[in-house]
Amino acid sequence: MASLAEKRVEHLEIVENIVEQADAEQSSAQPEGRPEELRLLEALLFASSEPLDTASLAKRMPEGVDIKAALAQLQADYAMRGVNLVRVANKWTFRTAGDLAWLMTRESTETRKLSRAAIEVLAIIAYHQPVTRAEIEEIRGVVTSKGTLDVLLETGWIRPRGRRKTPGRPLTFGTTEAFLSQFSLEALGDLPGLEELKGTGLLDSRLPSGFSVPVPSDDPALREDEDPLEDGELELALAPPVEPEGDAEG
Amino acid sequence: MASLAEKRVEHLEIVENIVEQADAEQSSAQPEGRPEELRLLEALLFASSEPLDTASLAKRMPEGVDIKAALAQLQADYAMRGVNLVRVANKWTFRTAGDLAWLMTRESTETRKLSRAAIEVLAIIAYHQPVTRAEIEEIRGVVTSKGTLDVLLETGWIRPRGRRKTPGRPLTFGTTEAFLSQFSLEALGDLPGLEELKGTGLLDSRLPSGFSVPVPSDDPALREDEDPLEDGELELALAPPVEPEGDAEG
Amino acid sequence: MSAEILSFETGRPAVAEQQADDDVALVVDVEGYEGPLDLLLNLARQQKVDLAKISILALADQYLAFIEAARKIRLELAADYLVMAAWLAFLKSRLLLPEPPSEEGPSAEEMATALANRLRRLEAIREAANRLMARPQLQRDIFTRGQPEAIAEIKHPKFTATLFDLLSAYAAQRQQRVLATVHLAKRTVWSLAEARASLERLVGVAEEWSRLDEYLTAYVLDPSQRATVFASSFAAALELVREGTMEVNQKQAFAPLYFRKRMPVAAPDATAAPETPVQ
Repeated sequence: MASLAEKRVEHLEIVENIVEQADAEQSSAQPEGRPEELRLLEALLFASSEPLDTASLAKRMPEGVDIKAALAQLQADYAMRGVNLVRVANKWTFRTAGDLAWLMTRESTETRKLSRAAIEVLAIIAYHQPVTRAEIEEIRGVVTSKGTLDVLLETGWIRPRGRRKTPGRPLTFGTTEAFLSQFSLEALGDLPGLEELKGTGLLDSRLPSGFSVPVPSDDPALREDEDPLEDGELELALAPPVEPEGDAEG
Repeated sequence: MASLAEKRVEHLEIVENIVEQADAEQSSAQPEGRPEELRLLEALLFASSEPLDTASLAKRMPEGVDIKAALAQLQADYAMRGVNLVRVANKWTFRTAGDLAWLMTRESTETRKLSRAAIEVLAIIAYHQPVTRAEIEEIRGVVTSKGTLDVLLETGWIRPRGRRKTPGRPLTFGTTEAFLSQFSLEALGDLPGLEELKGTGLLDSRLPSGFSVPVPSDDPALREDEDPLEDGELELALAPPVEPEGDAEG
Repeated sequence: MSAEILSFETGRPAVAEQQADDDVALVVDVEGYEGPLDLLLNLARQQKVDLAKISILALADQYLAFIEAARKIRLELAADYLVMAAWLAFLKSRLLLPEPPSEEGPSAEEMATALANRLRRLEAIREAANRLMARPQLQRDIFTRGQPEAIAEIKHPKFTATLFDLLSAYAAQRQQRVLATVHLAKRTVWSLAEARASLERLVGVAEEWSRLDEYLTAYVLDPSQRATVFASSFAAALELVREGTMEVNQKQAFAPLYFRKRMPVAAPDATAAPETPVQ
């Protein structure tokens, strides 16, 4: 694990890149003549606890504002600050800077630690989705206890997304937006080490089915070998109700 | 793996270094060399679920930071932004700028069906305009509730257009352009007359011979028996704003 | 899976430490990794070579030795572990013996490679899991706005009504009103009740046979009402006859209709208000 000092250096490097990019795009970014749209964006994003996508931002902003450029500028403005503008699950939100975690411990609510089994199952779902319980067990070489999946469902980070078109029609699992949000991932492609895993072919866990696609995807659109869940099945599988963000920590 | 306590110490050291540096450079507080304590304050205030007073900020911040000066600096930094640092009851918190309150509202339209009574009154106003409330009641044979007219005024499809030159000088009502556009009428004269209504079966063909349907006109010019509304009366007639909910139906 | 789960976090036959304890075999899986594949992976790590180059033969020996050690101290093993042991013993024998010429199914080499791949895959996913969990996490390392400001919702009602609604409401309203007015203002129909009340008054004075139509024409001023008056009166007359307060007489069809008061047997209550419902 990287030390905190290293992390901070990393953070600064990222920040410098962002700032350079933004400066290149908008050479005349003087603080006084700060465009009003930045104030508006700031206010909207700051006020909300939920990440907002560009479409809903555009809906609230005056006509004709280049939302993407304004977001890039705002991201640069805040890159050096204690609060950063980040993109998670393709939505924008302000969050405290990652290197200040030590300062924020008191804000931290009771965090439940996931068991190693749960972490492993979560990783398998994230990297191999859509994936069935049998496939998870094939990778781990052990039966997954019901409790492990329940705990993960309760976090709101995974969801049953369909049924595999194989005998027994087992549920397929995938990750949610809350998962991306929890781990500050813009998209599933940003999963750490995904490229290496793809390279080794180790992602191809699928039992021979003729449909194997060795790239994880949380695209809600079902794959060819997936059937939709029936009405009401989702509620059953997901109960109890999960808060969209917030208390879903590990 | 380092314990949390160790982490915290490590961090404090890093931070102290940074703070020392910042102190050394403090005289020249250019945006790049922004003192670390401002980042810390920013993050704390952003994430806190309630406004914080200087004492509790001081408790969380590294030793030796001049909290008041830092807060003043931060307040200045944010003064022009969409989010301001404000002091409420001696506690500090971020709030969206007061002039952006409009941004913090979401306007939505909700579709509502007009009550039967309202449609009847509307139809009578359309055919018999300019018409007073008493005349509407005469035609309908029932007292019209205030709420019904209020709802119709809220639709923007009717308007008070003058006052009848009779004792009590009652308001006369007529339809608006919005009425025409709602019902896809090019002109009010396109409303079907007696024969057409009979032809469509809406009117019984065996009605007594004296029965007539007026030829409607929404000519804004006042009739002989109408006085103009006085200045400001229009607003009065339209006020008070009608609560969207509830008893506004006749 | 059975309740007895072994901990193979170290992969060592940590059994030695357990020997001092009584025979009840239980090593709880503290860290949550479990199962024979996990044990194999931990044993493989002891070979300190790339998993791709691991000696499956050596690994099988290690595993079997571990199981043997566990059995010696009567450590209760979950069935999974024994199944794996049996499979590894089989694989080992296949690897040691020369391949039979026409073997169906995978060769021993292929089976060994498949096992090595499974181990690599498990190791890779664990590495990925570690990297995932090392990322700054929400509400643990990084935080969202603590006091989100609610967005106030202003609802604008949008009213709906169609031209059909409008016209049908208007037509129904006007029509209903017009018909109601007609009813109240001028009645063109002489109701049975009215006819009966009139007849009863007439019968009171008509002790002799009298022509019904004489009275009626005298009574009714508006000739347009003749028909309805006559019809209602006739119906009312029949009713009074049935009740026994009146007699009627007619010589032949279309001849004048005569009536008179019926001589009372008992005292009929001729003044009773008509109760018959109208029409």
